[in-house]
Amino acid sequence: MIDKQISSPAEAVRDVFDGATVMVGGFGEAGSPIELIHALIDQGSKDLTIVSNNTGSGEVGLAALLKAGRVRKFICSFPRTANSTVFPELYRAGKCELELVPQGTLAERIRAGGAGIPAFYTPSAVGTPLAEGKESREFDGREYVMEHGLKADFAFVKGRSADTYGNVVYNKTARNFGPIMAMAAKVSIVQVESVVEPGGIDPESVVSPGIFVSRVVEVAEPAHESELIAAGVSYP
Amino acid sequence: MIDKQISSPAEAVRDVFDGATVMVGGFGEAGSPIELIHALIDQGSKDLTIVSNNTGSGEVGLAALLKAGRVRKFICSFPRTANSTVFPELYRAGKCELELVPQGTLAERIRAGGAGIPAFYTPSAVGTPLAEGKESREFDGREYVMEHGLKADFAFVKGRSADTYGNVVYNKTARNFGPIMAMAAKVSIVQVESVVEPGGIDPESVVSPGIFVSRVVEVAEPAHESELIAAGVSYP
Amino acid sequence: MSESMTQRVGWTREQMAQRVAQDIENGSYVNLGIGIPELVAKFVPEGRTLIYHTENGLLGMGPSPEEGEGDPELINAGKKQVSAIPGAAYFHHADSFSMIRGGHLDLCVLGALQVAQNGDLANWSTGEEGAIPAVGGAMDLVAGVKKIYVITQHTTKTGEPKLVESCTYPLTGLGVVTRVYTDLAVIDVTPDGFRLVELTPGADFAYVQERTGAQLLPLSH
Amino acid sequence: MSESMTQRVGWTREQMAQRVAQDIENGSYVNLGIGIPELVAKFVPEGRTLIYHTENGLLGMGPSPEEGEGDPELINAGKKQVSAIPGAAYFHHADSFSMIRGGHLDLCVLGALQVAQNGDLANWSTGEEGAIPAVGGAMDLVAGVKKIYVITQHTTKTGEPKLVESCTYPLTGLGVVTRVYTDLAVIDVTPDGFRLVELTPGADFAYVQERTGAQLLPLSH
Repeated sequence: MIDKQISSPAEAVRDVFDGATVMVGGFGEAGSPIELIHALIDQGSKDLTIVSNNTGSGEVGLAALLKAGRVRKFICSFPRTANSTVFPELYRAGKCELELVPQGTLAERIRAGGAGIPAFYTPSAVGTPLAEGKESREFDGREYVMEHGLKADFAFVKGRSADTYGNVVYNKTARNFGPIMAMAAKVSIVQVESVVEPGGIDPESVVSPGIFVSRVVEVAEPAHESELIAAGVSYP
Repeated sequence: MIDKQISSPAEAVRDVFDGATVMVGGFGEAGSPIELIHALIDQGSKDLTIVSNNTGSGEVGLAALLKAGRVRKFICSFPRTANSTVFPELYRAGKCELELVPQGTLAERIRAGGAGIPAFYTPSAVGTPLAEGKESREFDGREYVMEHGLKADFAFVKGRSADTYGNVVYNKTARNFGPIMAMAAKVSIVQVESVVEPGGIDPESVVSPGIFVSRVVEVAEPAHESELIAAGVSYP
Repeated sequence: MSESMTQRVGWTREQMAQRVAQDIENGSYVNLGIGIPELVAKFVPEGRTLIYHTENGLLGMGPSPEEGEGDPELINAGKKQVSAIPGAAYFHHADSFSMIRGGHLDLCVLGALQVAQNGDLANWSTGEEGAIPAVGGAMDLVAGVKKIYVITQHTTKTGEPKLVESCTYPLTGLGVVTRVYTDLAVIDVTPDGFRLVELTPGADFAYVQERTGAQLLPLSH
Repeated sequence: MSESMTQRVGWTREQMAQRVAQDIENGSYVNLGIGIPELVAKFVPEGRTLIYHTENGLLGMGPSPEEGEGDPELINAGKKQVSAIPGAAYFHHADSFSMIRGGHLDLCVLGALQVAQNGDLANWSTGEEGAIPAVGGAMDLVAGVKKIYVITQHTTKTGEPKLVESCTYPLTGLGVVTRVYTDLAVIDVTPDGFRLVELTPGADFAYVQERTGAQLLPLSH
């Protein structure tokens, strides 16, 4: 008997510890696991390293976690967006460290972390400030930089549906970083709109096979960042 | 107007040239694009380098291509199977070169080739004869060997269905090397049981997005290696 | 700019986009950057089909949805709601950047802060003190896509040239740009430097050279 | 072997497999090698669910299909037709070996030619002149899976020990095996070498030591 379903977001994020590295899926609001992030705010752990493509908007989701002073370091490709003021303020005040990584390198580092690849070479960022201090090497006459795989203690991911074995499917461009973050974390927590029995998802269409997923939690009607912001919500 | 459908296997493999590197999908008979391989036998190009997990069985498919004396070198993880006599004979006679690669390293090298990664480090084969002569390096106290991305001029792949934009879905464990070989080749040729219009495949379930696929060709009732062998077929 | 108050010289943003669109072959896989590049999709000539890639996981991006028809989880790299065409495919970020890095995309059209005569591009940071650095997918796109076109105003709002001898802003990539479309001209990056390909209405060679921060080679026939 | 003609000493292949099955926790993700390891699936204790991975692209492998029910495109790593359980997933080879190399599988049970007292495994080649070398996924499995168990006859058909001080055959991996299940005993690979964990009916310590090519440490309590 295998059942990875957890009763609530609070229960699902219960064991996140101070100093943990947490990968958080999403590209802008698409795929942002807001309910898991809010549960983490309630849960209280601090000194977190967050790996996520953006730093959140308004004062909900990732921006609210930042505002609550719980993030020591952010690993990210694009830490500013239209409605983002929380991260810029913390960053300028020296209260949150930033590791800026090109988006494709970030994705590949996460995938490598999950795939047992400690390092790889990429042409991205060669000759730019983001390659400074990094080892570089020529292959076939072209220069590449060496990048390291990235792993995490936890991943927070938003899917569309999952079965109790942890197989997950996603919704449109909300898929983005979810499948690779689920691979790269020791404990992968996926919130979905519905949890079904094994057999309820076509094995040909599974995007994240259950082996990459530790816990699934049902959030039947997940909030969208833009709607919360439009409604003036500031979490908590 | 985009239409990647080609009228026949013969037409699809028309431009394979002498000395080309051809990746051929399949794990055993599952996913082996027999009709494309047979078309290549008819087509006549020689001195080929073939990248495929196995070397074929009986005297059909890859084994028939080998028997026809058209393969200079085979890059492979498991070049012997129950019914395989063609490759062993050629190999012992010094008539076909072999590069033996652990299966997971083979898969990752192909994926790297397709993903623009010139080299990566893997723990597989460390301390074994298959790591001899390869550069090795320690990360976090563990030893890894460096492996190079692998590319090809052509890939022959067997799918279940494709649309005219080249989006492909597969059948069960016949998926195996198909999607990554399609990524790694300049010209990727996919035989499928049915070609449909764009929109005929759920965009959430596409396994090989069309950008990785150059040509699709309909083979409505593909042969299975084991059935051909049972029927005593020897191609051509 | 003063020109626009008297008699307009050169192209509007739409005309720039339209000119780019003419140079894109049928069947190309194209990634369009945020801003003016997005306009290119509106001007693709009749009879050509392009497949648009957006790095956040969609091949076969279609136009913006009608008001109220959008899905907040179907967006482009600029985080605007879009649609998906029949024949589209969704995929995760590592696969998306495999398409980019692996050289599978035919063309990327990007905006620029500066383009150097050797093809260096600066388009992600002015290096300003206190600015929040943010790079997104630009460095991966310029390193991986087969052809990089830039579409940009010829000069900054304050009249500084954007086509320069060498970039002063932090680089996005080295020697990556092959062609630049501005409001004043179409210019190729060649081994010999910038070469004029096409002038816009009202702009002659001297006019464009004057607004260019590096030597401009004349039209070659 | 002579023993079997008089009174049977030790376990049958089925008993070996059954003994391995007892050590596998509920919910484990398991890859079973070709041969004796495949038998393990038949003996999983009531109440435990294991998920079987086959490296050719299936998680949730089920038993062999009924005669005539199989699909030549639904096979295991041994190229035999299998089935897929409800809750299965198919994936491509790079993803499959990401599961393996990335440490996502809990256990792999493999056969062996030789196991050394430091955990080195040789199971892919006897290094014989003229043999066709073939490795498959073994090197990836031993390098990546969390725990490697070996299930093997204690000696070769000619009575040579398979548990040895150091392997003479080409290696599959260094220091990878944690436990060995043979027809005569269960033996752990410890920092101090082979340590006896359990004896089989009719086999005492001396009997097993005699058939082992390295020092065997006694049961510790």
